[in-house]
Amino acid sequence: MTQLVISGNYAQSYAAKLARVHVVSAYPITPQTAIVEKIAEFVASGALPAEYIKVESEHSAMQACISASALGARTYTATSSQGLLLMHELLHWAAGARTPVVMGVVNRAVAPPWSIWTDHGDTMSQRDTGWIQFYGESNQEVLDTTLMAFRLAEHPEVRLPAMVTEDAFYLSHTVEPVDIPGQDQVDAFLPPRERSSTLEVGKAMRLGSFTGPEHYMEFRHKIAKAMVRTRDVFLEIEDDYARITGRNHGGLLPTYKTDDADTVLVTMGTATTTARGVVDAMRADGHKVGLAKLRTFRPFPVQELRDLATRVDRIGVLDRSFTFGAAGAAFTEVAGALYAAPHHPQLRGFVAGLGGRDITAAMVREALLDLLTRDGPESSWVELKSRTEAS
Amino acid sequence: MTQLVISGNYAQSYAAKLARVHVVSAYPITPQTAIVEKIAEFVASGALPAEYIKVESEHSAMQACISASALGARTYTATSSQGLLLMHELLHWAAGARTPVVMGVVNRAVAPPWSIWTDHGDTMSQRDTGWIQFYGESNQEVLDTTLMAFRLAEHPEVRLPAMVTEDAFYLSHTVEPVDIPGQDQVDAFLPPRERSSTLEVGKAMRLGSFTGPEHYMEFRHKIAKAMVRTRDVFLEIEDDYARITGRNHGGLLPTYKTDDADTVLVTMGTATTTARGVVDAMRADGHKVGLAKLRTFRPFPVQELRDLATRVDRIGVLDRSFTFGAAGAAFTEVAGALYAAPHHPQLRGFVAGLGGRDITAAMVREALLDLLTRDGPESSWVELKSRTEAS
Amino acid sequence: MEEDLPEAPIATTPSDVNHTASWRTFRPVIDLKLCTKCNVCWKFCPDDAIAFDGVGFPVIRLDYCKGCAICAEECKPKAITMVKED
Amino acid sequence: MEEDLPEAPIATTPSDVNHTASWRTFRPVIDLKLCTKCNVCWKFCPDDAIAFDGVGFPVIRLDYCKGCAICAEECKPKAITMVKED
Amino acid sequence: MARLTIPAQELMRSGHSACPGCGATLVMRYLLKGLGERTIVTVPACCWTVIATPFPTTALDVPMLDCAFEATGASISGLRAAADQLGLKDVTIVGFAGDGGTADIGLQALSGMLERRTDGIYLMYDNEAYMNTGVQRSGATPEGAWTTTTPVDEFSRGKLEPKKDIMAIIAAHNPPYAATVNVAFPEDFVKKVEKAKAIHGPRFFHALAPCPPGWRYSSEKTIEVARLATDTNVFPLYEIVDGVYHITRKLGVAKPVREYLQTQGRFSHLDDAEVAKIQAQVDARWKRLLALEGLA
Amino acid sequence: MARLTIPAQELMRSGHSACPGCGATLVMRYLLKGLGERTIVTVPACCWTVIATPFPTTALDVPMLDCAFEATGASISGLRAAADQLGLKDVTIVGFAGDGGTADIGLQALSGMLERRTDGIYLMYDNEAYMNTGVQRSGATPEGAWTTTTPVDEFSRGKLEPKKDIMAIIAAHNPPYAATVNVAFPEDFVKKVEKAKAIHGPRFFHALAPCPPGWRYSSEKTIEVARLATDTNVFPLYEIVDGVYHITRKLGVAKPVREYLQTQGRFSHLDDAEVAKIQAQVDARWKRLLALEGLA
Amino acid sequence: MIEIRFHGRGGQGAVIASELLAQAAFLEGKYPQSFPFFGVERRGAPVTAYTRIDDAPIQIRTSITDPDIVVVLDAQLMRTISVTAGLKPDGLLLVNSEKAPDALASSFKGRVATIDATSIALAHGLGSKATPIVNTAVLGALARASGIVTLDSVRKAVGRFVPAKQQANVMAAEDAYQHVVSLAVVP
Amino acid sequence: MIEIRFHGRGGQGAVIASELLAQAAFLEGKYPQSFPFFGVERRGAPVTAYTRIDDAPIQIRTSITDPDIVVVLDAQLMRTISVTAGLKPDGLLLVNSEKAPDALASSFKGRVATIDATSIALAHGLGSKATPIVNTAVLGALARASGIVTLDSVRKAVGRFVPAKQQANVMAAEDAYQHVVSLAVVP
Ligand SMILES: Cc1ncc(C[n+]2csc(CCOP(=O)(O)OP(=O)(O)O)c2C)c(N)n1
Ligand SMILES: Cc1ncc(C[n+]2csc(CCOP(=O)(O)OP(=O)(O)O)c2C)c(N)n1
Ligand code: SF4
Ligand code: SF4
Ligand code: SF4
Ligand code: SF4
Ligand code: SF4
Ligand code: SF4
Ligand SMILES: [Mg+2]
Ligand SMILES: [Mg+2]
Repeated sequence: MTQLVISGNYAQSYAAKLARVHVVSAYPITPQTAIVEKIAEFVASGALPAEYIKVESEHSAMQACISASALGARTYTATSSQGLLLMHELLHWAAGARTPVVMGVVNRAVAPPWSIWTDHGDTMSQRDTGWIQFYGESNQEVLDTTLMAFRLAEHPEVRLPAMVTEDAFYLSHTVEPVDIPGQDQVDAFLPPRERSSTLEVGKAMRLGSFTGPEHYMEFRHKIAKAMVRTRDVFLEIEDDYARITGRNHGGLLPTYKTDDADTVLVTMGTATTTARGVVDAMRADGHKVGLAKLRTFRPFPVQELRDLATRVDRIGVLDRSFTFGAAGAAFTEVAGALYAAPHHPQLRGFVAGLGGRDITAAMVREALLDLLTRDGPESSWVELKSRTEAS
Repeated sequence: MTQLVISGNYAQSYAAKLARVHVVSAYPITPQTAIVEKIAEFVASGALPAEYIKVESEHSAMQACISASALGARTYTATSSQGLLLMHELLHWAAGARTPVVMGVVNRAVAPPWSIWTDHGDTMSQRDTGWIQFYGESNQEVLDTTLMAFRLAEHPEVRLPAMVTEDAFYLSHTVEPVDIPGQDQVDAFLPPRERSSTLEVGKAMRLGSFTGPEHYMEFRHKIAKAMVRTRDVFLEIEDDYARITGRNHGGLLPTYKTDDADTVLVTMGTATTTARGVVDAMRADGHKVGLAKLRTFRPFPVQELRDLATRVDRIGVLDRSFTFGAAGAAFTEVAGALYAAPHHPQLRGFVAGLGGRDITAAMVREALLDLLTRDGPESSWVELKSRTEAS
Repeated sequence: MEEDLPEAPIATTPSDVNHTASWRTFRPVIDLKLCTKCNVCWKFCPDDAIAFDGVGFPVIRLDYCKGCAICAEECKPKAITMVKED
Repeated sequence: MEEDLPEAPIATTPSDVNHTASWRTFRPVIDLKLCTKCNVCWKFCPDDAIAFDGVGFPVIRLDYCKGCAICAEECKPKAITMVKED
Repeated sequence: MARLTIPAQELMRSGHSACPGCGATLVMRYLLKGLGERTIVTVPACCWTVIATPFPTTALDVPMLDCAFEATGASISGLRAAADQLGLKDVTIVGFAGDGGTADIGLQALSGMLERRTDGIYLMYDNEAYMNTGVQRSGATPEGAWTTTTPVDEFSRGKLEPKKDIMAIIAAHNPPYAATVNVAFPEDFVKKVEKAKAIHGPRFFHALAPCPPGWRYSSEKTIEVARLATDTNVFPLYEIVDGVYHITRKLGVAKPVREYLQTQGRFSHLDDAEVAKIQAQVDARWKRLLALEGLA
Repeated sequence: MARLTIPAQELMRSGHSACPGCGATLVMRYLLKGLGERTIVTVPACCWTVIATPFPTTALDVPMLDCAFEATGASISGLRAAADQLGLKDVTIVGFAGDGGTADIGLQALSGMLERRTDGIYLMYDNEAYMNTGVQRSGATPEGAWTTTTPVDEFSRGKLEPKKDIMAIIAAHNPPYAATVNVAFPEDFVKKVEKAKAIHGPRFFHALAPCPPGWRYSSEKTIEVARLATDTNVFPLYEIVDGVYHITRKLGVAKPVREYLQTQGRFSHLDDAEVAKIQAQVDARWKRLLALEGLA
Repeated sequence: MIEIRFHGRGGQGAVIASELLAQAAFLEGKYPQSFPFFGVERRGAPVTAYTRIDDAPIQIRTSITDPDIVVVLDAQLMRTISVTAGLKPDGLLLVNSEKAPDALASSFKGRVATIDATSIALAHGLGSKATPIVNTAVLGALARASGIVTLDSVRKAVGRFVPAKQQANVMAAEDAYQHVVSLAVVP
Repeated sequence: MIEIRFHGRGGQGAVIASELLAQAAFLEGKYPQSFPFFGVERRGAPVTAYTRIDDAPIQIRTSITDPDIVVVLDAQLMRTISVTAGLKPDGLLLVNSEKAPDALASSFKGRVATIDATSIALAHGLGSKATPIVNTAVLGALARASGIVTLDSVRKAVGRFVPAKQQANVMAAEDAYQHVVSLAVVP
């Protein structure tokens, strides 16, 4: 293990290298470029004996990964925003073909207007594609989770693609200290991929196929079940990772100071860090506030949220994206998950930080205070000229 | 007005013709092909003096529509499944650029395995793109709604793209009687498009643009607000349509026998028709059951659902798609919408009919009975070998 | 049923379990007297529905022949005739 | 603020409201005595930062010149020199 | 038993779902005869996704990977990279796609594969329209042909625009090997495949695959129609090896194009002037091909 | 005031966001001089999306429509159809895209536009890499060039593969007009644009656009580098009118390619053998171009 | 409500037959619904299509599993496909065959009718010997055998909606209706 | 926690400076965080970068609006950009300029320091006259003027993480630290 001060992007590149990926296929897009540039360097210097397929679009990047994975290779790609959207059909494909591709995504706002800054609109709109989704809060978490993602995705009970996201600039271009596990540690944690459900040379086997109403639904149900199993498999894997590296990032819905909290803010990505500081500060003022981080959005931590809901009176959900004609996706899904819970805390949605707008401590504090003391709208946009009801 | 026995696909083609579209750009995909083949015929015979741009992919089809719309043309396209997924980036684009493209979508399952049969996975995974979404139940509704969609999309307070969907084969290839309004009626209902927010030759104006964190969020908020206004604007438009043609399909969440119902099934698309028959039959047996149809999924009829929830004890949601790692999208969103409602009926999700599996009267009846009498799982898959909890 | 399916949609049953005989309206019948064993019919059959007997004469695999009549059309000595199925 | 924005993201303000003078480290200075009015500097300026005075001599529009020095490089009679800004 | 002029081994099984008389089926059959067992085939959406038969059956005796309609070139690159990394160096990776999937929606992925010099074979079987979806025009549909999206009516006389010249596009990428093949000439077909198999880098085949329902002729005419395509110079047979053109079938005098056109219902609306125009285009293309052969 | 050799009207404004010495900026400037006011420009993701300045400003005095990175060709077709339907027949529609947006991710949409014979102009400005994202290799990056994804290290000597020949690909589509242009030759550039403007159907320009940070030379050298590209035959100037090639600048003897390469840091690692190889390739391509000119 | 299932092979016009029946019913003021089952629809491959006819708008959108009537456009299909699967015991089986109803190898115990639609079609120049287009003749026979639509409605529907050879098709339907239908109840 | 904002122009190395500062702080056992503000990052265009340094892991991920220290790599920027916006009154402004601190046209009332980093950079062969690469020299001066990191840490960070000319860069940092820094508190 060594410690380096590196960016979230490099955390991704190092993870891919440590995972000994066979095939990388990627296309450049700001702010993801440093990930693949670093991988290109690793390959050029011989540090990573992988094949880096330089494709002509993200669509092809994902197809190349799927096809390589179908034959049994460990594959990695990285993208962002428009590139991710262009992959959309293939994202569905990777899940349907049960190819455990791992992908780093830098969360960036969607055009038009063009924006290279962060928000979660790009990955949120992939929430229906069958990918496991991890949202990163720090460069360390990005690196660790990417390594775990390979093992999870390839797990025989899972066999699903997984993405690990990081907020544009707030992680992708922010350097901070990161523990890099040793190759021996990683090798112990992440064995070579098992070649199950892959093509075999010389055999009559068609992966993909064509089917009428008689089988399709069952194949979908298998994915649904695999995604359900993902939760427990991941918890096991994280334990194992902790055993080897000493680090555990707290499962699907890590919480902070929620044990005695009456009010909890649900966050994703880097806003969590800032919010943690706010929680500390507000605790100092005597407010019993806490934090729960949606580390995974797929599988959605329904059980964890329900457990949380039994203990608190008020929950705020901070969304860094918005679904037009509905509300923030995290807000809607938290509400949906808690509907069947025995206890119904007050629930409020806050939309903030779109297109790279800072989510400041003041904003988070204001949202929490609002939640604590006022009767605001069910869902509101934070820090527009004027707050407006929007759903 | 004339009456014709035609397919859902032809209902789309006739609507596009009656709307006097300027530009059609589309790419073939089963089961959408008849829509564009018919339009090709209309253009070839001179019945529709539009330009039909024969593109090399759906991605280009949508870009061509967006660009034509940006200059002020009335544009139409149609697609299905993989073609829709391939448009994903451009779907976001159309909303962000505020180009009121209208699109017919034939709902078809997503590969792999390849399937040409219906389910809602394709359009559901576009629920975050900013498009207005109508789900059709009959060929008549498809035709009428497509005409309304043009007026709604182009409405100065809306200016958003809209899709009108129809279930593969159950509508697309099913012929049934349809009233075709007269051209004069349609002209009275749907005036030529106003050229606002469009490019003007000879002027310095850039549509799309590039923006930092200072403006992006506000542009998104404008879309959010427009989508909120969509609801009322649509109700007005539907009234107007009814005035001219005598037909009103009942707004965003048409209900059937819900006034005194204690149990309501929420449906989408063609399953509604079968369910309506089941409701009649079960009423005959003395069950107070009713039906609510999610005619729009975007905007999501939150208010209508809350109103409904005040009156009933049990709500079932029939999803024809499934979000892996969560639940049926309609189920989750209904739950999310009702969380803040004062009254919380029991809520259960049923996933059925994926990949073209028939949603039979027996299945609907079974689901309703289950809801009425048993304590089943929160979310279940109907008519697999064995029902299984899946979220 | 679901339990019998593989985890991923991988098909492994050779397609010749599917008999396509019912697609056919006409059946090729070979007049061995005219046949020169030139193999042309075999070469051009899109359904791989022609095999050879022990002495090199072509044999129609009637479970698969779809009756396209290419073999009859391409057979130089006109050794193949298409006969209506009943 | 939101109210001031158009409904769609349409930009209509000509870009010359943006002054790019601060990008520059060196400034082109023209020695009119050497200048032949050949217009080459104007032709090759990527920032459209060269205009003409009443008699046809080039004038650097210093609000926009980014100091790339193409004009100086391409001026045949070497009438333009790049001078450090301070 | 007479000597077979093409390999006996069948890697394509009977029981597949092609229409009777399907040319595309023969293309697969001959291709696999040339390539042999250690082959992986990747196939995008096209008639062949259906021909290969529904789950749980498969018509090939080698692995087949379905890929997205527009991504065959990328799928080849991915398979190649994986094969190399997993120690399967001797495997031939081949993409098998229709004309729509190649010349239209998959052109970019193909171009990418050629540009990055992937060691794999791409074959486009050309039935000159989107057949799997029911005969819509593709970029490879010839000028004048009726399809469902290029109807024959007052404002339309079939497809307006000339057929996209995929071989010229491929040649522009300068691959080590590219060739046209035709189901009416199986020996030439298999020979070219065997030749290509021995070469490394990106290789391309343009295979003519007549389609009875799409071209509107009756199924027994598949070989005749295909043969006429070459013998009228509509579809010349040639190779391009490292940029050098070589015509592999040259007739003293080509037959008139009319003979080819009149075999097919899709051309039945064409009048004499239209046929003459097509003849002139075919002549011009042939002349250019001869000139290109001369360039060597 | 001396007579201007190119039109005085400026439709590109100052205050844009290009790097000092940016060649791509000159490409836009000359293009619009040739096309005039009744023009609509559509631009995918590329340096020009940034150069055109952030909201609420715009650097063009004509309408500009942003389009998706991969869809310029389709955007042109959409604008053309709308213009025709709305009675704006006299407007010129032009797509303006980078080499990555054209030769890689946008190739398919471009090919589609050419195939369906859209009446519009497509210009590819070629800075030979993905510059807006910070110098990654594109299909149009020349062999040997350093980029951030083709590093120079033990297992890598810059880009391995030859530059994609976009003009050959375009020529394969047989458009009525295609030409190469170079910012070092503005008169030739504008003349070709004016010529193209008068033609109908799909037209294409390949414009060389040197990029100081991406090619690693200092900003004042843009014109010199560009001129050398043509004068060493690395980037010949020619037109293809209805399939007929015509070289518009022929030197008695071309300068050695080394003179061009050594102006740029991206080639600084090349050894003599590598330079000689590039020289041989340039010579071969030039020879072929002469031969194509001869084909007429 | 009456539910009809058509069996044919790709190219014979089963889908069109089901649609024409719907058109004919509509002309009589009924509410029809017709749809194909889309499988691998290849020329020659087995094809199924459905029609529902009712006096009120149809409240069901599913496949037909228990038809009242089964129409077989090609008797050969009966060798490989169980065409009478689900057919109601009191239903009707109509087969295009030159044989008499009781000579058919069918285990169906209800009403069986046959019509030599192939000969009629060929007599009227519809299709080729290899692929006669028998759908309109079969429809004429169906009108007679089932009474669900009148011959007149069939005539009108065929005349208006058949894409080509309207006259010949109408005559084929009439022929089938008037002369050749043979009915029998298998004991 | 100390927050530092760097102002420079594309090509001068402001982003690298902010990262090197983070590396130096890390070598001292501190928790650093550094990030650029990405606008239109073009050569010559104004660029901003940030560094935070704390003794504990940093609990904030936002831009820096009220820095403790502002570092200006190019004094010319001060003509168009308000570099001291938000700078804490008791903060430090360090400018690359040959002028003395009190000769700077700045309205900032706190501590001001200047360093002629351009001359130092050129003396060590870093960059060209048109674009001298001044970041390492500025960093040496910052170490001295602020005391937030030691010269030794700067040396190590520069030596390890500068992509080229490590030796010259280290020497430039030392030069700036030891000889040329001039401090003054503007009254
Ligand atoms: C993205 C996408 N668009 C459209 C389709 C529908 N589609 C499937 S096959 C096909 C036609 C393929 O044509 P071609 O490649 O020429 O092969 P052919 O069917 O003619 O054999 C189409 C349009 C699809 N599967 N995916
Ligand atoms: C689908 C998609 N992928 C990637 C990007 C990121 N991107 C924006 S501009 C650009 C580079 C463009 O290169 P080129 O077309 O050569 O133009 P240049 O920047 O060199 O002027 C890239 C990769 C994007 N906007 N959209
Ligand atoms: S083609 Fe005719 S002659 Fe030749 S082997 Fe076949 S049947 Fe015999
Ligand atoms: S008729 Fe066709 S399918 Fe049958 S054997 Fe002859 S060629 Fe083969
Ligand atoms: S290039 Fe030189 S000589 Fe020519 S106009 Fe400019 S300054 Fe004068
Ligand atoms: S230095 Fe560059 S930007 Fe300035 S005037 Fe000269 S050419 Fe134009
Ligand atoms: S439609 Fe044509 S290409 Fe497709 S299977 Fe049938 S004959 Fe073959
Ligand atoms: S990176 Fe190159 S092409 Fe882009 S603006 Fe700068 S100089 Fe121009
Ligand atoms: Mg085809
Ligand atoms: Mg470029």
